Amino acid sequence: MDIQSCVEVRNEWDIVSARQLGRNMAKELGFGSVDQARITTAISELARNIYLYAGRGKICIEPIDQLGRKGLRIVALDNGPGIREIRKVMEDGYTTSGGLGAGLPGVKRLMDEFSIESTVDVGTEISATKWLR
Amino acid sequence: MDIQSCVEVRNEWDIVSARQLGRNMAKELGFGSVDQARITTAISELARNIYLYAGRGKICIEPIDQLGRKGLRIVALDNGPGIREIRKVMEDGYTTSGGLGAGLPGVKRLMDEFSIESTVDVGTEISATKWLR
Amino acid sequence: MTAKDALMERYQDLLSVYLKAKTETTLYKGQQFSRKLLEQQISPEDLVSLHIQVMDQLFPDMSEEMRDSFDFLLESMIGYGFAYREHQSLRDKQQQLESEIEVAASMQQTLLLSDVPGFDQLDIGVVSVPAKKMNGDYYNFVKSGNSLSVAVADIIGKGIPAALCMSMIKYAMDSLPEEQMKPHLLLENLNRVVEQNVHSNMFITMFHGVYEPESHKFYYAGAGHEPGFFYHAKEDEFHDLIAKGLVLGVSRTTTYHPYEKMIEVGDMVILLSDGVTECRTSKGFIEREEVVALIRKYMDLPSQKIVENVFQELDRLQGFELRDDFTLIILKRLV
Amino acid sequence: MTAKDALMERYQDLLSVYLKAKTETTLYKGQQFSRKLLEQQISPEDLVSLHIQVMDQLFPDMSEEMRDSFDFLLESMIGYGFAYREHQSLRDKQQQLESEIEVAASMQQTLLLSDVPGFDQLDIGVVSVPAKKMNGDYYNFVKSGNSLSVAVADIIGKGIPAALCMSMIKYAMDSLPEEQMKPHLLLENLNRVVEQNVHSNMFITMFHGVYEPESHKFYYAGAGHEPGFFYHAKEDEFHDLIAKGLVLGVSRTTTYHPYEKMIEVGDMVILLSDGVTECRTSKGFIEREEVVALIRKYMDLPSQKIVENVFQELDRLQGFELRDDFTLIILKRLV
Ligand SMILES: [Mn+2]
Ligand SMILES: [Mn+2]
Ligand SMILES: [Mn+2]
Ligand SMILES: [Mn+2]
Repeated sequence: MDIQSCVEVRNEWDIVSARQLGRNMAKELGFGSVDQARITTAISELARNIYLYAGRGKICIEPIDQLGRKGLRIVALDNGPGIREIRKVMEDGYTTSGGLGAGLPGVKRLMDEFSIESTVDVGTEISATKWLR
Repeated sequence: MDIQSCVEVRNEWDIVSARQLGRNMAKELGFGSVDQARITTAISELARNIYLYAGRGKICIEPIDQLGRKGLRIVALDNGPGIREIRKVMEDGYTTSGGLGAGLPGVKRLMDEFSIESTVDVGTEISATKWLR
Repeated sequence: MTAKDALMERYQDLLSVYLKAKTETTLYKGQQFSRKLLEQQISPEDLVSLHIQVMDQLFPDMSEEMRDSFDFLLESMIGYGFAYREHQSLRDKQQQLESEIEVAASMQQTLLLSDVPGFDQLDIGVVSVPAKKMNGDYYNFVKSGNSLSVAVADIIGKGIPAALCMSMIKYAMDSLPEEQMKPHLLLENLNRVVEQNVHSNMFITMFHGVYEPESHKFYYAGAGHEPGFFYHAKEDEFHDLIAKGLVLGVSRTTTYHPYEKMIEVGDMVILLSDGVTECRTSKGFIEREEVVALIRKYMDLPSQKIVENVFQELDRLQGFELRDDFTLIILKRLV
Repeated sequence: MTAKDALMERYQDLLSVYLKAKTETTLYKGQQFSRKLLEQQISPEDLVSLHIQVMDQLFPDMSEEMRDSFDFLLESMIGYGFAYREHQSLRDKQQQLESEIEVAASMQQTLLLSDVPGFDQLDIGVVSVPAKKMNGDYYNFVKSGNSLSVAVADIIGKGIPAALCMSMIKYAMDSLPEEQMKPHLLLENLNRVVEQNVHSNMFITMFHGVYEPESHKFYYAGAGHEPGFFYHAKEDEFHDLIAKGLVLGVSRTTTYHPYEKMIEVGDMVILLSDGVTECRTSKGFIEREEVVALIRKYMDLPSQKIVENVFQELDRLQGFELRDDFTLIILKRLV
């Protein structure tokens, strides 16, 4: 399958569009309401990160089917400053304090799979997958 | 004021009686439903401790009024083995894992005031107060 | 039936029973059920979702608005799911850190703290209890010839950095030349080591003394350390045991003043760290006089019993939460 | 209006808007609202209670059963309140522990690790990176007369206990007599210290070498340490630099074998800890050959650049999560 839909993220309202896209696809794929809420929250966080740190970028959502195992993948892309210290960013911070939101470790925990690639001055690509149980 | 009511704790069903006593008094005093639930949970934990570690004892509940400040006090008494290492018991354990329940640090956090006296081979007296806001 | 189905069934049973007759028993069971959820590491938003599913079954005719409001609650609960998962990961991390600290503390205990030596003329008692796992107080006894040397040090600061610093003091003392038996010279030597090796924001206070059994003299010197007490048996009085001097590590050229005192039969030399005198109770700091009063209370017991009893009383006064490392040493002349 | 009233009003607004038109925007606002609750350290059972109160207002005619079911949900949520409060307390504790460890680690960095010495005949490069905050690897350079001595040690174990143990090694080495310049004798001495002072379940592996610029000879000995490499420029070949010997601390009477090697212009002595060769990637442990290949890749750079590049590549291969402390040292003969 290769039906990927993307939303450009430039302002806070685009975050809502990305959520809507994700929720629709999650619903279609048959995710329950808790998982729908988790997926949209993960999208929120990724989109917010783009909006706050890269200025602009995009969120793509795609259904996946690996040998009959179905799921949904979120890909967040930007050409922002990149992350110099991935190790630090992925460290369990105190993400629920200080209004920082869930942060990347939080997103990692909400989803089943998570990967991140970032090059300074080039950009960041984060991909997160949730499998249908 | 000195209207103290007590429940003997010998078996698991007495835990429920102690909770009922506490909930009634909390309701009467005007505690909201969350605080009622917190107070009964604290009572549960204290009564369970008596039942599990001392075998028998009692839970007393009393309304308090200090210079117009109203509240409710739970007193848990037993003549059990006592606590040898109060410091250890009050340390923040990993109380929410392993089914140990909230433990004493949890009770301390649910209530506003908390004190404990224990003598080995003599017994333990725990008192915990919640103020009406 | 999956674990989740089983939970749902159980929750539905409990809720139905509760709705039929709202008893405390059922609420108690509800609470125990939530404990079970926690054991199984079920997130709070899962509990809300469980509730919604059961409500759907119990009230198929629920108004649409009512149904929608649940979705909103669920959405708002997701943030707590974050916090809950973070809690689990923090707990794992914390457990690992604590077991590391446990190991380090026991290393410290066995390696750095010397045994109380047997010494015919003196009855010696020692307690040294860290406020947290690792001790930033240090004490050391060395028998050299007929003399007994005793040191008490306090690293300003607590916890792991203090423990690391304390291990330095230990190895520095071990490698000092034998003039050790002159307390003021020992402090001067040690001061140079500390000044060279320890970070400039770390300071160490120290008291060092040597008892010579032939002359019954106690030679001592101090580097900014909390004064001990001297109990003069003949007068039945306690006095401060003052030894002035700059804390270790401030300046390379610090010199220390030599002090000495005759020790008669029944006299006591009491050394301590400020964790003893700066016990903080709900009524504020305790006074040095209160420590003296406690020592007096147990004075007729063997030294080890005295220090243990004093510790226990002060520990209780502080609600079993020491604010600082606590070290108390008593040397009582027997013959 | 109290903070709680304000929250209730806000939640009521959000919920009412949502019930009128179920938009994603309102759900997003709901999620942001819950973030605000978390910031204000509101417990999850408080959120449920907020929801109930708002429902009471929005649906005054709610059926009694519906109303009761909320009470049951509230009761079941109390356990999560425990977990949530415990989380806050754990977080505070953890933050404190981590700042302690931070301080201790920087003490370790400044006190225990020596600078890379300037040495005319050799181009020296060093990286030593702890897997966690505290380093359980140790390296040391000492210039003595014309010679240069280099030590690499690895404490078996990581984290705080290893760091404490490492500080012992440092002070033990500092206080060793001057025969330091004979590696096998240094190890024998150190072995006795470790055997005496270190807990029997702690072991230390060590490599020690001395370079004599007059003879261009490298004398070395090893105590169970991961073999380094020797690069022979003339043949353009890498060989293992093997020095057999028992790890420190096992038996008081261990002796060590003296080794020596001629170093020619362009030759390299490469010392490391097993954190370099036991890098674990998603494909399993890397091979020693891969480390050699990496060194070869950067061989024409200055030594410091070589070790840094090798570290960066291996760090990336492991997803930036070192499993073990990583120490890599290169000595290249220039003239
Ligand atoms: Mn201290
Ligand atoms: Mn102190
Ligand atoms: Mn190691
Ligand atoms: Mn290693």
